Amino acid sequence: MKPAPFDYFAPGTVDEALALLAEHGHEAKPLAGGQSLIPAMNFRLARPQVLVDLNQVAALSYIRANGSGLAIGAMTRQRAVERSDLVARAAPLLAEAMPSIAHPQIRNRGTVGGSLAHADPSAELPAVALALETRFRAKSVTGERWIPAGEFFKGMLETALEPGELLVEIAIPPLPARSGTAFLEMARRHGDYALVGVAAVVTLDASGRCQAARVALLSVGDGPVLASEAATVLAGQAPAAELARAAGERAASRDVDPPSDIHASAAYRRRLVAVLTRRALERAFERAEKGSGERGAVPSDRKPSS
Amino acid sequence: MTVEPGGRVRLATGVGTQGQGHFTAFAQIVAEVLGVDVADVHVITGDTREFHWGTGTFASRGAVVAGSACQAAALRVREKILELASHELEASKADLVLAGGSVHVRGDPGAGITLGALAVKANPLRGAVRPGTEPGLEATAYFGPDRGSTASGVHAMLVEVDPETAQVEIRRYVVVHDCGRVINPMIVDGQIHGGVAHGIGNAFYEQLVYDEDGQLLNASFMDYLLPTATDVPRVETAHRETPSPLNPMGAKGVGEAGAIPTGALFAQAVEDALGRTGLEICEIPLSPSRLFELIEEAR
Amino acid sequence: MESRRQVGERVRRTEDARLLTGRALFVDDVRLDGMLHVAFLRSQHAHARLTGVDATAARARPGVVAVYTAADLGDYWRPGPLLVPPPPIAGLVFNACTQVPLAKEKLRHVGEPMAMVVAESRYLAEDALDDIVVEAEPLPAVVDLEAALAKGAPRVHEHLPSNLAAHAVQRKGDYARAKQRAHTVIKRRFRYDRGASAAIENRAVAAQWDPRAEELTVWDTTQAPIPIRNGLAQLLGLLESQVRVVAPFVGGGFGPKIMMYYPEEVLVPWAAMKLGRPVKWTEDRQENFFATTQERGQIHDAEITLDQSGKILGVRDVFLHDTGAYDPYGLTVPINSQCTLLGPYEIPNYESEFTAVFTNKTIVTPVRGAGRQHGVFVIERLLDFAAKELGIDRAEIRRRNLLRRDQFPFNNEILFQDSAPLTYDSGDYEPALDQALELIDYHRFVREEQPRLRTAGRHVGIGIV
Amino acid sequence: MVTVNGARYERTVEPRLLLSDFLRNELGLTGTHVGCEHGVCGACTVLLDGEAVRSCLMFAVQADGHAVTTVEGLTDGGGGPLHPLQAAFHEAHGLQCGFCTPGILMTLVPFLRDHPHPDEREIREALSGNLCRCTGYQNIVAAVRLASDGIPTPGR
Repeated sequence: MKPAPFDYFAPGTVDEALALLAEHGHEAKPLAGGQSLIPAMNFRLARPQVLVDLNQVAALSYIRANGSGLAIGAMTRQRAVERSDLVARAAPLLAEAMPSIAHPQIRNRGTVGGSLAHADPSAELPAVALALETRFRAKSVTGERWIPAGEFFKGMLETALEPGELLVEIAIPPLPARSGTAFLEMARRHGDYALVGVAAVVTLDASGRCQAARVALLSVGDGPVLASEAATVLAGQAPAAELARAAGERAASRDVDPPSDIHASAAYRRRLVAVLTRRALERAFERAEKGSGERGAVPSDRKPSS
Repeated sequence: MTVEPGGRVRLATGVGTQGQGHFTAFAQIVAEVLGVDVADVHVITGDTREFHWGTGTFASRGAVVAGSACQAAALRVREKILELASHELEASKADLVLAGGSVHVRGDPGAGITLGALAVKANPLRGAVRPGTEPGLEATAYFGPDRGSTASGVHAMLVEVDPETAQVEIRRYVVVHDCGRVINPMIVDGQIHGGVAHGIGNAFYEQLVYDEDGQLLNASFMDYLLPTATDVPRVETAHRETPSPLNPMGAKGVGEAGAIPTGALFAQAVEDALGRTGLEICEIPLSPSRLFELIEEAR
Repeated sequence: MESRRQVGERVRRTEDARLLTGRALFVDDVRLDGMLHVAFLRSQHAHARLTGVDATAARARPGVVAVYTAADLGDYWRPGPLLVPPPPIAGLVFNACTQVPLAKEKLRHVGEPMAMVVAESRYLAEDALDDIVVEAEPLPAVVDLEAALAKGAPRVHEHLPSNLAAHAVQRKGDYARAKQRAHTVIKRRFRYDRGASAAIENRAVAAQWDPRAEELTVWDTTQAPIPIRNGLAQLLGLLESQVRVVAPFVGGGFGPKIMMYYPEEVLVPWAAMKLGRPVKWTEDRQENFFATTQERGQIHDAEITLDQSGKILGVRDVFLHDTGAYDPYGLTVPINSQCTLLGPYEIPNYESEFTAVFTNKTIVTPVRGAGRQHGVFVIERLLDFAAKELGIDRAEIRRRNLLRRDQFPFNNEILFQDSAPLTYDSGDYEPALDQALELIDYHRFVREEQPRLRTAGRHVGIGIV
Repeated sequence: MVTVNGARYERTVEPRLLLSDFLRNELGLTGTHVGCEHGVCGACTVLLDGEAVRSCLMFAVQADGHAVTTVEGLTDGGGGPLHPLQAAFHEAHGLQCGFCTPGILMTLVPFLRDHPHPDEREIREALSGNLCRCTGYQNIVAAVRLASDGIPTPGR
């Protein structure tokens, strides 16, 4: 299981990287953390002729406040995001999801941009980005553009990025007041890809009713899925166990058409969507009510679900 | 086996080792017979130049077969030591004691002779071999029981099942085990922990999935799930020792025991947890998804 | 013996220091001057007629030293030996079909080797695999055990009338008569599937031929170096004293590292002698799933007959055993299932019939437990269902059937894998059951704890076998 | 140019050479073991600038200018006295075949640096990225508790 040969470049700046990608076109592939690409190369499932290693591009690795939102460089290590107090305060949903991503040895090399651009439907970050209405800054030799999360994921391992275009930054908008978030996934083993996962964001109005809700599901289709039907069940309602259950049932019956694979049947995934959505919403509502003013409470127990 | 002039003991056996602690377990057997420290017994396994005969390590036979052979060789060397020492110390064999790497007359530990010194004396270069005697403190022995010995045990388990997601969590796992004479309880415990983990893997995580074209669909560790540290409970072990009459060690072997009843135990405990009439688990491995289907079918 | 007691002590392991510090030698750590590396071209098909393997282009690739196909082996090509002849069971049908070093006309499972590339590095050897042109006509694969035995099923081994690898019946007492006195008969179908041994160390073989000393040294992750030495000496026409097989530290065996004369074990030493340079092959994880033997499924149709008190009068079991594409290891696994089903219980009347079936899958040989799991599952599940039907406690029905201390040695009469009647040398089963019941606090749990938890909506269960 | 266990090495290598193969075959540091080459078993875990990484999921060229620590580095070239964690594994029988042990040790060194007194759940989660087929993990957990809190193994 040794990778096929390739030409290797390790540019020091974004512009150098973009020039290389433009020059080699579809033969070239960017190398971020390598935690998904290199296994595929070792299995010889992926055989890029040219690798543009982004690990020397220091300018792409940062976590900055962006007003009261966040700006994270695409080459920021997942471990850095996991340890960042800034992220814990500004995006508790992202902070809570991090420990569910594989294992520390993977997160020490894996990057935020790498995971998002790889767009594995079972990965955690795409669903979290979708739930948080994250915006993606993409750059190429011809220019730069912002892509909203809803338009970034195009399908199984497919994104809106054009050949020669690089994801350079993600911007997470600030959480509105009286918001609560929760991340929950069911994996066979701690650190495995999830059978089903849920990233939920709820915002209450002054009277405590649900003003807005975004529930993103992972491992239920060929990309992260926004449970829009479930959101309609929540709109304007007062948080209650029965409400969370109804939203879960709606998400399971109407928002997803989950795949069957060797680990889980479609019927089992539907059941998990119903149960996990309910549990995540209960937790998110609880945090929104407790937070009431203070941005979504930092999750107390860092234990990822399993 | 050879006692070398330096006083250390060289022991070579035909079985190979794959982590079962043979270097230490066989050294314990020999050390006890010769009265030397375990660390002074240098064990060589799995090298056909060092020992010509033998079959191999499998079927939990290491301790039973190789262990008994090591003991037999050690007893023969001990006999040579006593023979030579009684001559050197002018004392009857019955009055001699082997301890601390030397031989001395009972009650007079100061005036002993080290095994190393005896080994030098036993070496013909320092004198012609007397007719009918053998050089060196060395012996080779073989052992093959005419039948296998039968180990036994009882496993018990507490599990909690989440009825909504069919996830199973093992609360407690108990093994009462009888593998005959235990050479090293620390190593036996380790064999049982590993066996139970292997059993749990086979019962609830691992499955080779072949499609109708004979293609193996999960030929990687991403999708062929070995149990990890968060999937295996603490295993509480208790040893019973019903010695086997078929070998001098009285040993019965333990390598595979932990992995054998786990599937049967899993099915019984999960059925008991769900307490649903009509739900019968007649297959292994299970998985949360398969268990969910069985629960739905039993409605 | 007044010397200090050592046996029975928790003595710390003398081998730990080398393992903990990275000094311990494993076969893949072997590095020799001029060492060449190997990659195998393996079948993508589970079942196919192999009509051509053209390695011309591969041989031309820079860094490739040699490429061997079955044709290049001459008379060195031969099926491996039958490792374990089956016991002399009356009426036994047994068809021995053993694996070959490199496939000739037929591919019988995914991963079966077709060509061996020897190059300056493993990377280059793997590159050269893509240069080899294979012509193969896929055939329908034999996968399902019952379909495999149906009339007209495709045959894994065309020289045999069917996919039947073996058929054996063993009896004790008279089951039919016992059934007539039955109070209760419980019949079920059981499917028990095993898996890969998946030792964290994959297999590996390294070999060096010393022309001056005329000695071959082979490093092998084998659990049986001596039989490997003996076989290689015979195959290569050498004295046993000229062949040294070393199993250094081995990273977990669990069974499949016994299965001897793997193609790689036979070809790497041969190539080292032919090329006059050291050669090493290290299996990668994906290869391990195809090329290293594993255990798999059995389907049991079993029936238990009991009296009113839950005492077993007899058991009848008919099962199918998946043996994979070849059966070099004989019937060790199914016979272990057949014998271990009797477990620690007194089963006066027993009738067990099995059929081993060839399928287009990786070869099945013993993996930790070696078929015992399947037998234990059948008897313990039958007892559980009997306990439910007769309203007897699960531990109690087991107690009533356990062999007593005074019944040893206990002769179960049917032949065991060592070709001798299955006899238990010694045992003391009931006290072990009582100790386990006490340790898991069985009675208090069933009486008090479980009802309390159930009312609290929690599903906690207990098991004892 | 890469520093491994404190020693500087300068080599020219093919870009596709995996870091695991570089350490084992180019530098002869065979204490790092390879079990799967797709980032799951953890046997190849080494430290890169003090953090645990899979050396089979990095190309050697990517380690240029960085510091790598392998199991041999815990006892300065394998000869010195055992590292306290190694001694605890010996005491608690935290290894059997030893093939996964180097990867587990290199995972635990930074983990114990960041969590000096972990509880059983934290230890088991930290270990969940390293597969072991022999021990069932129990004595590995005991070894970590012995190394961190001096809790002797529950010997009989």
